[in-house]
Amino acid sequence: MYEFLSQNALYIVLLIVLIGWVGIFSYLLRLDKKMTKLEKMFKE
Amino acid sequence: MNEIIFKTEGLAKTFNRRKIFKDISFELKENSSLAITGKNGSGKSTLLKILSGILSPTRGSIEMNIGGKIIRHDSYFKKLGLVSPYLQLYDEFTGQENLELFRDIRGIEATDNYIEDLLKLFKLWERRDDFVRTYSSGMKQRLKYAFALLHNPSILLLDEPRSNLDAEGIETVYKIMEEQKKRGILIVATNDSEDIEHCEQLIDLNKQETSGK
Amino acid sequence: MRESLAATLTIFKKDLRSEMRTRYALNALLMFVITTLSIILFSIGNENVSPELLSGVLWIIIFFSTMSGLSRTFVSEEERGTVMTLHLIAKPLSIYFGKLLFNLLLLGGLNIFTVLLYLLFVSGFTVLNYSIFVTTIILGTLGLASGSTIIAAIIAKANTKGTLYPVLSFPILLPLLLTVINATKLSVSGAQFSESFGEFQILISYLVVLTAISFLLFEYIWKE
Amino acid sequence: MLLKLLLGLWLTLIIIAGFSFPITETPTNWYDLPFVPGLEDKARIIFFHVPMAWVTTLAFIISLIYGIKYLAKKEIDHDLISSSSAGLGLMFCILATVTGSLWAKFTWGSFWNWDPRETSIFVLLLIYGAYFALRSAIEGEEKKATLSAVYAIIAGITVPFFIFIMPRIVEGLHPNEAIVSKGKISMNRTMLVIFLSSLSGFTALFFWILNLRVRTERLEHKQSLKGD
Repeated sequence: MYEFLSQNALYIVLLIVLIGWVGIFSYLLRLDKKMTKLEKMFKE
Repeated sequence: MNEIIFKTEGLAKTFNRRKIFKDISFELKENSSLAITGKNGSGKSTLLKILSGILSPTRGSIEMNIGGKIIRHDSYFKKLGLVSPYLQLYDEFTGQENLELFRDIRGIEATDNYIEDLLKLFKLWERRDDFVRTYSSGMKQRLKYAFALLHNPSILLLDEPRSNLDAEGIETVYKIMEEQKKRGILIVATNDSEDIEHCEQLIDLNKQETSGK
Repeated sequence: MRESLAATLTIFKKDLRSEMRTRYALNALLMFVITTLSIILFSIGNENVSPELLSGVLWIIIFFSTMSGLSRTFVSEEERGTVMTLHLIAKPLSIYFGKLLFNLLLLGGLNIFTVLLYLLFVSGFTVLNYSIFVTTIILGTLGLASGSTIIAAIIAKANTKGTLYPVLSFPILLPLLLTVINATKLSVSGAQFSESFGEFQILISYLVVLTAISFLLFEYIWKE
Repeated sequence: MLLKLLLGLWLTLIIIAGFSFPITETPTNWYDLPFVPGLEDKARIIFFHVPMAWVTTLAFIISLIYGIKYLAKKEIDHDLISSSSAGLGLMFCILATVTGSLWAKFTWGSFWNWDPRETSIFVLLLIYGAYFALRSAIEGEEKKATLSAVYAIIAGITVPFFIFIMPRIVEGLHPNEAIVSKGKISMNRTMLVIFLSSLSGFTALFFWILNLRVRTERLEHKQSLKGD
């Protein structure tokens, strides 16, 4: 197990970064949608 | 005689996203006077500061025209005098030194005689060599009048003209107000009915605000 | 133009007279320099410190004494409420240059005092090329006064004046400080005058650029 | 919306490519990245760290431009954009500093070496820090906007001086200059493409987040006007 992890360290880092990025991205996307909704509410 | 015109158009000031006042427009010609009234916090002092060029308005414009020449904003101070509770003179100088200092910085030619006259008019002649920090609040207020009149301003702005003055002082102030109307323009921010009677036009900042909405 | 110049000089004289009377800045500043210098002397003790390192220390003293005293010109007007009075008697331009002149005199005097004490008491600090050293002190004083005066004008309008002053000034004065320290190092290592031309060019252009931009922006600060 | 999804995909691909494309001594395949002696896998940081530093600079410039606009027009909206951009810039500045510092630990042996790049990002960090310290110390929105804009301009004007100053003192301060210049990365085509894509991706990401921030600020501004 340890051997596998240390040999593929790069891919593990890649995985972690990817998960982080997907998280940030979906958060931004949701925020964007919410903002659009709020702006519409405000106009009325 | 040089004609004096002082007018504003749509003056507005917001502070911290809060409107203090808006749409202040008036036009004053020579020999006219204006009273500005309003509750505490309605922006009387702020408006006077804007008119005298100390603060810049959020919106709107001011125009000062003397003898057909438009005065640049950074030269307003040469043409106008202001008395305000917020004004402070230099504590570490004497009354006379203060006036001489202002004369020198302004670069005007008020003679020593004129300064003497002013000090006598405001009953400060005896105390002229004392530091301003030893003055009472009434004396400071009178010194401010001497400061405002030092350069014979075309426009005189008074904020709460009676504050800290005794009956005799108020008498002098009314005399000055009358004289100013003969010489140029007088603008007074006050809630005192007697003060208002000395002015021809009136702006009520509270009504302004309600009528604006 | 001539009028503004006269007003500038009168404001300068007024500040000078006021300082002579109240001694708000001067006494405290002189004591500040003496205190800092003695701390440095204590910590050096009998150690052999290289003159290069000591050139940096000299400017640390100068920087912090600047930071403790030069904001007073604007802050005191703001605190006493005399700002409005100044507004009513002079153009922003005259006020800025009057204050700059006063700060320049104050800092100049202070730096002469500091440098003399430093040369006298810090034994490891020996200047080999005085022409570089003196030019550096002069240009450094000019630049420091220019940079710290405009920041003082900003700081006077803020709520926490004391601590904010060095925080705001440091990034702006950093190019100057790095250059004067470098030039001072050259003067103690016995370089030729021509070797420090680069430093002087930077110092002069810094001074010109900073004074010009302050001159352009001061009105915005002054009128809020 | 589509554009935003595309941006998401774009950066995902860059992350995958940046991490997983093999580094070989003699790049032959289209996906091979060049080998840099002394850096190896650590060279991959260029795809992420440099764009962050770029965005930091970009944010400062935008903040500066809108600060000047505010001074000219006194439009509070310009200050909203200016301060939002500065806020984002500070965030990216911290990210760039931390990633760079970690990388320096593994490449140069210590977290901080006062190399010219490190010094310039440090100065930007100081300016951003001072900018927000100033903003929080001023009451009154207009005053805050004016003074912080003035400060940003003065600070911005002194930054270019470092270009002339750093080469003069770098010898004394920086012992690792040799490694930096030896480690100068000669990019091949693949690397360059990924690098430039990342740069553009990060720039787009910055503008998106900036847009979101400005919109929230505007809403808040409107709300406070209504509440009056």
